[in-house]
Amino acid sequence: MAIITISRGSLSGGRRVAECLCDRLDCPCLADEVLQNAARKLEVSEGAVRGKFETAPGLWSRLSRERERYVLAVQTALAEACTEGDLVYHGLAGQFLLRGLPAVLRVRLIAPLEMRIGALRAADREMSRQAAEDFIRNVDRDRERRVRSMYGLDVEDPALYDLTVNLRSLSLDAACAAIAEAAAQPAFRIGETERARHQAFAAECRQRLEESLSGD
Amino acid sequence: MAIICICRGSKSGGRRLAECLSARLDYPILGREVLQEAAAALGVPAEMLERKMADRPSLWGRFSSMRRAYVVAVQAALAERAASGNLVYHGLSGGLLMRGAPVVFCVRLIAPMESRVRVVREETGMTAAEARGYIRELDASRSRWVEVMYGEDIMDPALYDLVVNLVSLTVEGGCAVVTRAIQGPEFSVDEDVLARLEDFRLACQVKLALAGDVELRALELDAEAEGGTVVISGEVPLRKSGRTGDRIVELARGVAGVRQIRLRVEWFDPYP
Amino acid sequence: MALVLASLVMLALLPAALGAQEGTGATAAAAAADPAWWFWPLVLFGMTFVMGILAAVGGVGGGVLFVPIVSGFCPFHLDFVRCTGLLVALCGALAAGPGFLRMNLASLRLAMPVAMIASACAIAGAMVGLALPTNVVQTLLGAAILGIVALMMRARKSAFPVVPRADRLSQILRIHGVYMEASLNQEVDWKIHRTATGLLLFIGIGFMAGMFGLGAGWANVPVLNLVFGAPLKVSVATSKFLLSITDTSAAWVYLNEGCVIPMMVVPSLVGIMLGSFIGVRILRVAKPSFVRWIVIVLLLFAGGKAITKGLGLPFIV
Amino acid sequence: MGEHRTPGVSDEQLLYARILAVGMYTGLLTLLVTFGVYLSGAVEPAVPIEELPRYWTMDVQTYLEAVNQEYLHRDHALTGWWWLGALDRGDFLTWVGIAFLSAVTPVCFAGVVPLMVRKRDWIYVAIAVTEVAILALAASGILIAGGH
Repeated sequence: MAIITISRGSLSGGRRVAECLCDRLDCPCLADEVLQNAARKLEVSEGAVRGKFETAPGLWSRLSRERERYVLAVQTALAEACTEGDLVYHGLAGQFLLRGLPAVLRVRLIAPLEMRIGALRAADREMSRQAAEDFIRNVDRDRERRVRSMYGLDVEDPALYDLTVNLRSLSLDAACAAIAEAAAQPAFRIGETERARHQAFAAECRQRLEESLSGD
Repeated sequence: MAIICICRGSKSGGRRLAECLSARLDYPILGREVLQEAAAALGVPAEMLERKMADRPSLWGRFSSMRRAYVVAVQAALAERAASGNLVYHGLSGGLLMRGAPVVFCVRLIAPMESRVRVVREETGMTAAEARGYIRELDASRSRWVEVMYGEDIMDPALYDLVVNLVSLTVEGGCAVVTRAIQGPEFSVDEDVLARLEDFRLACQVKLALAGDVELRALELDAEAEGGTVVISGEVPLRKSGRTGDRIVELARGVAGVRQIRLRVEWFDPYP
Repeated sequence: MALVLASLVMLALLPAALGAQEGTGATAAAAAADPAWWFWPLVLFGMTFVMGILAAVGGVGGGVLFVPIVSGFCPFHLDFVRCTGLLVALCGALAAGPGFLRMNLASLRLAMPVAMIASACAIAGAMVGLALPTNVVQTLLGAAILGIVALMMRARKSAFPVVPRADRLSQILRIHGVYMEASLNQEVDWKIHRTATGLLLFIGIGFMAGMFGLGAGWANVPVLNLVFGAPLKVSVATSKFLLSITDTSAAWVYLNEGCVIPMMVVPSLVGIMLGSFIGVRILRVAKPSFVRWIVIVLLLFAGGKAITKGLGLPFIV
Repeated sequence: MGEHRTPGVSDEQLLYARILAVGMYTGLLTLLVTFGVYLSGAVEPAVPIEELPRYWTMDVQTYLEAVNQEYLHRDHALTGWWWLGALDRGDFLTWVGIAFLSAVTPVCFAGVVPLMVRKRDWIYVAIAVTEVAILALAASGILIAGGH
């Protein structure tokens, strides 16, 4: 059992795989809740926090420390959630926020463009094929740029993840089963030492956030 | 049941993963031996074929037709072994060679540089820097190979069904994950899948027969089969003698299992 | 084997490359630096040899390559180059004709009405081409070449086009045929439609062939295949045969105008024939798709050169 | 050649192919032989070979004028069939081969007309005759373009 972070392109079926995993492993399934918690800490709206993550940083915010603080808030909220034990996080940037932490299974879900276009058009029947394709490409490009500017890394690089799962021929159920199997490996078991590390990490994040908040 | 193709950087533990999967699933295992089978089919020495499949292609190699003949031969040998529907293959570019076949599961294994360097040093006694250079060289020529032959980036995760990073997971862990992943109905082998695998095998055999012919070798003819009917496509010069088409059909007919042949080729005029 | 052929190609390319360089040098510099009389015919031989190889492997008529490249990079006047180009295309077509006709791949019945229109227009084209100022023809040639490249790049072909019903005109002319298709192990019957449209298109094709001295396979094949709906095999062979008729009529106009310099014609002819002889053998070792790209790049280059030369603008070489 | 006949090929097409093959080979041979004679210098050319580079850069009108003035000294520049009168010169001798190759097609068409007449294929007889007429018109030299 483990802490599982799922990173995905939009409409790659990540939410459904995450839900399947939570059912199977009987653990909490987090995404937006972490953002809400972070927003509460910062006393801003959830949309404002999400906005900081979902747009590529402008010149101003690159210079200011505002974005850093938002990231720190989300990191703290997530780290606190981790101290509770097993969980599946399929929100933003999990693999980066929990970098260096033990017993974290970092998963990336990818799906062929065609499949994602199909999913988008199934959700919005008005949308033309071309519009759907453009939308997905735009979102991907934004995310890629953002990750590059914030972390200096390529979001697609499989070296950032323990598992990269392609849904082109694997069904959601099979993907879910495979990920659960990986999570069951001894490397991801949360024992006493791991729990202590998680708690220390959460405490450290909290402290840095407080420093940052009082710094103004 | 599935055809599991393992693609890995050298010294990343691909062989151990293959052996683990083969033992756990009781599938036959195939590695470099496929090159020997391919070499035998072409009638060339195995070492030469091995070299051609591993070397970084030269400028001439890019448009030499012989290299393609080697690839087709390896593909045919692999397809032959895959026809039963279960196999663990841990040789060169399995996923790309088996592209278009059903129930193929491609795994890419990646490992941190440090652990690969350690393996090389243990095996050869090189210094750390030498080992690092050796691994870089091997990776570069493999990735170049895939780029030239298939126009794909070997690192692109979209080429694989699963990428396993051995930074936290062990080879045994990866083995368990793969075993679980192929339990679903999408990898079950039924009559229909067997028929498609047989078609794939047949198409590869036809391609091999065409690639072995001096006149046709360079034309890069492609073949697809369905229910024993083979469709051959490509660009073919329209010779005055009009014999090229006959030759293609004659060679394809000679392959056991071919029921019918359709030429869907683009003729072009080779005269000035 | 592969290496030998590669070096052979390189050797043949060498004089062409040298020639291209010295050509501009010679025209730009004073006439005092003129090379010996045999220099340019030899360069021509080398260039056409390579063109013959490219034509054979890439399936692009030698005429299409010859005129823009030679007129762009050699000192010969466009009048002589066009005539030589026509004769090169003509000889290639004459040489392939008997085989295609005997195999019943080229259809005389299909070719004759088309040829009548195309050859009449080729005469007109040749006359207009000779009457127009050279720089205008050169610019138009460049534009035509770029157009041909566009056509080649988006060419879509149909092995066995569906012709639901032969049209009236083709029925009156009884244009239909049969040939042996090995893959089907049966005889393929074919008929055509949209005859009038196709014939109209050949007015333009014939005119351009005559005007620029290009072979017209690049236009013949798509019209025969996609408009008439003749099978690709028949289209390719009939197109070649058609060239022998269209180019004959245009060639006579150039001949009567005195545009023939044997020292250009014969080295080109021999070069291209030897080249295609080697090319057919190279087809055994090199991929056509690769050569197709070389040809497209060459044509783009030559087309750009022709336009800039016609307009008197600077160009890379 | 005739041992194997492709199905569906018409008599006139076969005849055309036969005339074409003979004409083409003869034409090519003539061209090569006459060119060999020209190169060997056995027959004095009108324009000395060494002087050629001066001429091939000119447009055709200027070239013909220059050649006429400097070497041939005729009343008119050499256009149309007048080259026949200069066959004693090596370079113009080569024109024979070129003209031969250009004459193969009309001969082929003329050759198949009788077969078509026998078949009463009047439309194609008309087309073939027109084609011969078009080619003859082109060859006649009546159509000569205006000056540049």
